[in-house]
Amino acid sequence: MDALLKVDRCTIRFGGLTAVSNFDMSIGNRELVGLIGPNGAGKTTVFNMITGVYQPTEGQIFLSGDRLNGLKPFNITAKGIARTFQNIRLFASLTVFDNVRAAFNLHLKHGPLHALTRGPKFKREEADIGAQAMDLLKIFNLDRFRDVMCKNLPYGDQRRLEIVRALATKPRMLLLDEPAAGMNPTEKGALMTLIEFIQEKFDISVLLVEHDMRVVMGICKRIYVLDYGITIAEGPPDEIRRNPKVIQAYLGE
Amino acid sequence: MSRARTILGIFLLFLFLFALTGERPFASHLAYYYDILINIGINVILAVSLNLVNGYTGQFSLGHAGFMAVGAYAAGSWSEHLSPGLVNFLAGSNGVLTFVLQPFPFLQPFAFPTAVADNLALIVATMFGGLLAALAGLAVGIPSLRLRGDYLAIVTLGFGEIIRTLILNIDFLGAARGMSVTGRYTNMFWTFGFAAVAIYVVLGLVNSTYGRGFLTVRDDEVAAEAMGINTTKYKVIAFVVGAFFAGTAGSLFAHYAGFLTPEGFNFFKSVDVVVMVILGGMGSTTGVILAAALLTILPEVLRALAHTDFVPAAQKAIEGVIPIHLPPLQGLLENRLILYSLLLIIMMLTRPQGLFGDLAGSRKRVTSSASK
Amino acid sequence: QIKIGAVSCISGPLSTFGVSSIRGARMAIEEVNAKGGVLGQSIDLVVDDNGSKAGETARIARKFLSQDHVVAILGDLTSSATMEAAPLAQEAHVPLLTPTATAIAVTKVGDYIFRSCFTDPFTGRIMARFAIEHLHARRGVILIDVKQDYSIGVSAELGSFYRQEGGQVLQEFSFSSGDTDFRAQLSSLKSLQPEVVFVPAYYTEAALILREARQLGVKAPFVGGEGWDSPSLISVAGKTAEGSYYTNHFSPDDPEPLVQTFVRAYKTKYGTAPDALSALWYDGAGLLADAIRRAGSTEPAKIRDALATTKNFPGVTGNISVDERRNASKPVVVVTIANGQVKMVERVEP
Amino acid sequence: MLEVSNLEVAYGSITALHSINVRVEKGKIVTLIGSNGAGKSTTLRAVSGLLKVRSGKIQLEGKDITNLAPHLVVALGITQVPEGRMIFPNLTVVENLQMGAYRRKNNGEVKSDYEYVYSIFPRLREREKQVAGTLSGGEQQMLAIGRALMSKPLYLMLDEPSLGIAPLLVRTIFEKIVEINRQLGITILLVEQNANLALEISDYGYVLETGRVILEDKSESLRVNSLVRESYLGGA
Amino acid sequence: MAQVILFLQQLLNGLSLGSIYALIALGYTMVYGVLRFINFAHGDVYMLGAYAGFAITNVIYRFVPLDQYNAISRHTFVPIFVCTAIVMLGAMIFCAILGMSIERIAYRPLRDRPRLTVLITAIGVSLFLQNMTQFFVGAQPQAFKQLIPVRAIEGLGDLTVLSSQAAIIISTIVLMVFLRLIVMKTKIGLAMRALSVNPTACSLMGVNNGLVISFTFALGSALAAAAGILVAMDSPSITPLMGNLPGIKAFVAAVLGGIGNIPGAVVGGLVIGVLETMVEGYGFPQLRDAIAFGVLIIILLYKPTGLLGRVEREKV
Ligand SMILES: Nc1ncnc2c1ncn2[C@@H]1O[C@H](COP(=O)(O)OP(=O)(O)OP(=O)(O)O)[C@@H](O)[C@H]1O
Ligand SMILES: Nc1ncnc2c1ncn2[C@@H]1O[C@H](COP(=O)(O)OP(=O)(O)OP(=O)(O)O)[C@@H](O)[C@H]1O
Ligand SMILES: [Mg+2]
Ligand SMILES: [Mg+2]
Repeated sequence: MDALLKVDRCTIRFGGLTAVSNFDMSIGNRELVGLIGPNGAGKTTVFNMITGVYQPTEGQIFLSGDRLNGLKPFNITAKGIARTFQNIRLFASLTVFDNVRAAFNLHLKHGPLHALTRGPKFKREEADIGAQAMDLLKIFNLDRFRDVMCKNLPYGDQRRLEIVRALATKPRMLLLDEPAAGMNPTEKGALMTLIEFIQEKFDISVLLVEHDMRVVMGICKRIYVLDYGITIAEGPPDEIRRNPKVIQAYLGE
Repeated sequence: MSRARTILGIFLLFLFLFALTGERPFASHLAYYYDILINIGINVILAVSLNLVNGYTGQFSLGHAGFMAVGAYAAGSWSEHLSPGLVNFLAGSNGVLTFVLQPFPFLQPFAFPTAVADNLALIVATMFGGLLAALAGLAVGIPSLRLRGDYLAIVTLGFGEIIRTLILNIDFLGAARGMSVTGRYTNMFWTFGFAAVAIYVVLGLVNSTYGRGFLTVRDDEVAAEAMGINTTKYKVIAFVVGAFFAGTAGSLFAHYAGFLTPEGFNFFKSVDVVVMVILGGMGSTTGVILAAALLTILPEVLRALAHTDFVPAAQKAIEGVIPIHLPPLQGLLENRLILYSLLLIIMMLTRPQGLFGDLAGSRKRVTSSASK
Repeated sequence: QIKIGAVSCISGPLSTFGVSSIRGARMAIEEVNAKGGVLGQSIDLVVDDNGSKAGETARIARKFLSQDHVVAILGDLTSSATMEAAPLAQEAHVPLLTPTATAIAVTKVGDYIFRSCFTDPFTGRIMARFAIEHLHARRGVILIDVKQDYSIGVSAELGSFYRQEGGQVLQEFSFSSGDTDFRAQLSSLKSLQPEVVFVPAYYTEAALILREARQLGVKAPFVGGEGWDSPSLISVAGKTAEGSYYTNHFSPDDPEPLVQTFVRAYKTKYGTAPDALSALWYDGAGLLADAIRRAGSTEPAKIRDALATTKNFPGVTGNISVDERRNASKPVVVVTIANGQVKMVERVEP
Repeated sequence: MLEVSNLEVAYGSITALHSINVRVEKGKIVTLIGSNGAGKSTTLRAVSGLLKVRSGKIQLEGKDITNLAPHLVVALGITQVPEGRMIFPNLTVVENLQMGAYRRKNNGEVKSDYEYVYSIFPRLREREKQVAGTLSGGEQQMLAIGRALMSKPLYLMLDEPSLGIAPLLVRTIFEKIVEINRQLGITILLVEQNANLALEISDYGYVLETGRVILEDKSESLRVNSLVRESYLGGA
Repeated sequence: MAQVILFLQQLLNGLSLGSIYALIALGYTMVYGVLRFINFAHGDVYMLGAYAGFAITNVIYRFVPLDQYNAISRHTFVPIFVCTAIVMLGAMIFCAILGMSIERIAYRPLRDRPRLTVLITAIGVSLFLQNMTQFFVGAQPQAFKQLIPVRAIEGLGDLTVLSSQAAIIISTIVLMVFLRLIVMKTKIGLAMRALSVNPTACSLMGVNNGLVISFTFALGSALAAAAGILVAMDSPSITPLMGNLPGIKAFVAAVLGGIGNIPGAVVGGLVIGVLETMVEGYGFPQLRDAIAFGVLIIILLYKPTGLLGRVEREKV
């Protein structure tokens, strides 16, 4: 199988601290993969390396064979990787609708001059983007908040809005960093269904970081486990659940 | 947007008619008010364009006067030195045009009437000034992108000072003696015309999917990059467009005042513009326009106040009641900056979100869920 | 009431000078009014502040012309600010008299523009000639305040005239008004061992330059222009001012009763001794009032004509005549500072 | 006893709490559960004095502490582990802990408390000199709790301590909460999304919904309450 | 040889000029470090410090004619020292109170607002202070009377260092160490640093934020007063606008060194001072500001958080 995303022996150090070492990962098309590990294991750091926020000290990253090292984050997003953040980072002064529309910027066919002349092409595209944004919001049942300032949304909805925004960049690979944090069990259940749904509907691969085992084990087909930056296990949920190393380092009991 | 465009159209038409009816007679009677209006126009251009950088894109620039200076001096020397040479080359007695037209003597009476020529000269000079300023904006924008907040502020401030110091040392531009610009072409039409264009460009840019990029850069650069937005490009564009309009404002000023000194574009001029942007409420164009007008008029109101007998009379009354001897308080008014600064403080304390700006207010950091 | 507009920099960076200037002008007009005014009317001096900002003087001039309907304009203080107003006054055919704008270009704007002070080249030439003839100093350096057009204007002519007369300008140093530390320039200057140091600048900086130069051991005499004239030069520079020279319009030790009365009256009114700016503006305002009286009319054109024919107006800065280029021609004195007092050294008739 | 009566709080024009009543008996663990935006954090913020109370009363052992400045509330022994952790990112881990002990004078005691905190969260000792802003999410949560313990509170209010914490550690943290409560006698007011765990360790619970208390009872009763099971325990 | 001496002399000149910037920059950086906003009025507090010192000195002169002392000797040491201390302390206390009041009245109500809002009030306060001072004491420069006999220090050969310059350089270093100790080693220093990133969390730790902020302003303003007097001793001409230029330069120095960083302010001040002096002494005097800023820009581009500023990699 040709991997969609391939992380090849990546290491990253911050000063003396090796946050992630020799990390290997490959994710195929339409795969839903989990990444778990204790706090500080390096999960978010892996996300940051993939999306270009940090450059790996060693190793390489590929998306369908294209090397991503050295690219700026926006280039990487343009190639088809989108993410959410562990600490919500919405555009605080924009409405819900505008947060989503802003993310369409990437695929815009018009430039500043069109924005100024406001010709038919511009109008058509703006309308089109608006419609697409509303469609996305509807899937997440956020359309009723269309004109609400995003910072006034309830917390759980903010998290979901981040996913909508990421989807608006039309990714092939979606990275979710603890999307269920701060949700109650009922909401978490709904989120699981939603993730599976968008994975199918948009035909994308998902890499999920999450501490709620019910969520991870429930929807991921394959799971990587990190501890102190080192991969200690990899495999389907059932194996992981029983892996003594994982139990000892992460799951407990 | 469409309603705004209609209003804009009507406004421009009005100005155009106004330009046609001729403003000289009007100007001579009410030259003072005319002057204030022109200055409002120029300040609106400055504030609205700086708002693109400071308000919408969230970059703290303190060097707007520098770009204005580039525009003013470039346009000024265009009109003084470059353009006459060019005109001479084209239309002088031995110029190209004369040579070409020689066989057709009947065409010669169709030379430009001066009114048209003046307006044309102004546009050309202003575009020239704007473009050079935009170039300066590019030169500052690109290297400064690595910097944030106060570091960016200091670099832009430094740029403004460098420009000023350079002008002080270029004899061609008159150094500290100043430079005269003979062609006083600026009129109401072009001043407000350019102001309208500046407003249209800034609003037009920002109110589109394309332009939302500016706002995302302001709100969260990391998230913006993650959404595929090239933050560098947006910052550079903001700088360049901002500088361009600052340059046009400079040119309009040069062709209005007719005299330029480097000191007119010092750090405090930049600060003045920043004050307009913040008082207007960053990211609110309406507010910024109003603030620009208000802050242009306010000193004049204070000036008028200094000429009334109100204060000495009040002082006499007070001293009549309470047996104290105050220094002549009229001086408080004569030094307009005392009252001006007080009013500035009071305005900020009572309307910290800006005159209209809901944005600046709502952008205050909340300890709520957003920081979870 | 006859309205005269006066514009100067009362606030902002140049307020140090602007405040003095307006005090002088006010005093002159008050004295005229106390004596019954001119043409049986009192004079109303409409004072406006340009905040030391570019562009403001032009607006004020427009206000004077279109709102206040003044018969003449007094000001501005600096040449660059005056240059903003001069074309407007010329266009409106209202005479403008600047008591302190020294740049040559100012009065070239048109026949309604006058000045009652020296021009920069004139001052520069007197300074150079004094150094050669009186101090026999042929190796000089010049310290220029690059922010002040006055300083640049004077030093240009000073340099070329000094060379022409056989002097040698070893180097030109520059600084900016507002600086308080000049040791970098002075250290280099000292190593050149000049015989004379020219400082065509304002007293605010000149005083500190004198102090620091003497502290660093610069021995050469200093020569300045009328920008030096202020009581605060001596109070700040103290002993280090001793033995320096500067050109001036008048000398406060002048026994001339006119001068003495002025100095006394000024002290009573404002609590400090007048500086050159006050004196010049006092004369400027007086000159305008006198021109109105001589014109016998408040018509601007007539006032202009009267101004143009001014002969030997007795001012505290000397007897002023207006030449054909509408510049003041009046005697210049070179003074020195000895024992904390200003003493006249030489008097040069125009 | 910490008692909140008829408390009403608003953010501008939005009323976030409509007259709620909460009692926290001394020595007990009391929990507030409820979905997003129910007003749990708002309640804690009001108690800490971070928000102006519109009406109602907050009393600590009979003393009125409504609208008291936050630092004075802390002085009376009520400490909060705020939502979003709010550690000081530019300070090191130790300095963050020092900040926790800001109002305390007895240095000997403070010293031994560092040891206590490190014994609960050994990871913090490993990262002692690291700048807190670069800690992982979970590490920051540990630091926030540790920092609050350093103030040696009588009442400790925890706002979603399990947020973003690995499962193994969640259990540890909850064990430690019980331990703190039992051993040090610190009264605890716990806000949690993980209602299961919260009700397991607490004595009494309140269910908040859109700014109102819709249910309150002993924790064991709430755990079997059908409404609670359906809405907050994931139907389990 | 003469060239070497000239170079050393210029270096000394640069250091003494730089110390002045550094001295003012310390107060800037201090306030910035805590509240993260540029206190534009700092330069004016510095100016008022000089005026307060001026007033106190004038009173002292009624009793002790300090200008009679030509040198510091065994006999003159005590009166000179005592008088200088009185002037210093008086001005510092005056400015500390002034600084706290400014913060109370003009900045505190805006504490939850974006920093740029406060920046504008700060500009307003700055203009207000300058012009009010001008209204009350006049725009003319006042001569600051001698406190310490200013004379060249002996035994340095052809190099000239004045006692006043030495005083400035030494004070700068002492104050830097003192401030650094306060900020890094004391409890209130810890609170200042904590407050700078999250005031809410800080108050939840039991810190009285208002008090800490007042303290910061008092300290910063007292520093400004000290700077004002030291500078006035060296160049004894004070005007209501004297704070403008050094204020901007000090701001630049603070940023160059890494704003918020105390040793950084000193390093930044010295770098700018030396740079300006060298540019002026050798070659391109007219371009002084341009070159100083040019180098500043180049340094910042190379090191975007200033010379000593910590590169804060944002954790995402
Ligand atoms: N910019 C940085 N500078 C220094 N250290 C860092 C930086 N970013 C991360 N680290 C360190 O790297 C390690 C991994 O952090 P990371 O955020 O990836 O953990 P995580 O697995 O996402 O944990 P959590 O589940 O708690 O979010 C942590 O120990 C953290 O302190
Ligand atoms: N700073 C704020 N400004 C305006 N409204 C706010 C603010 N903080 C909270 N709210 C609103 O107040 C209500 C209660 O919020 P609160 O944070 O107390 O909820 P919560 O129960 O803690 O929920 P969560 O589980 O999301 O933390 C919500 O409707 C929320 O949108
Ligand atoms: Mg993480
Ligand atoms: Mg909450």
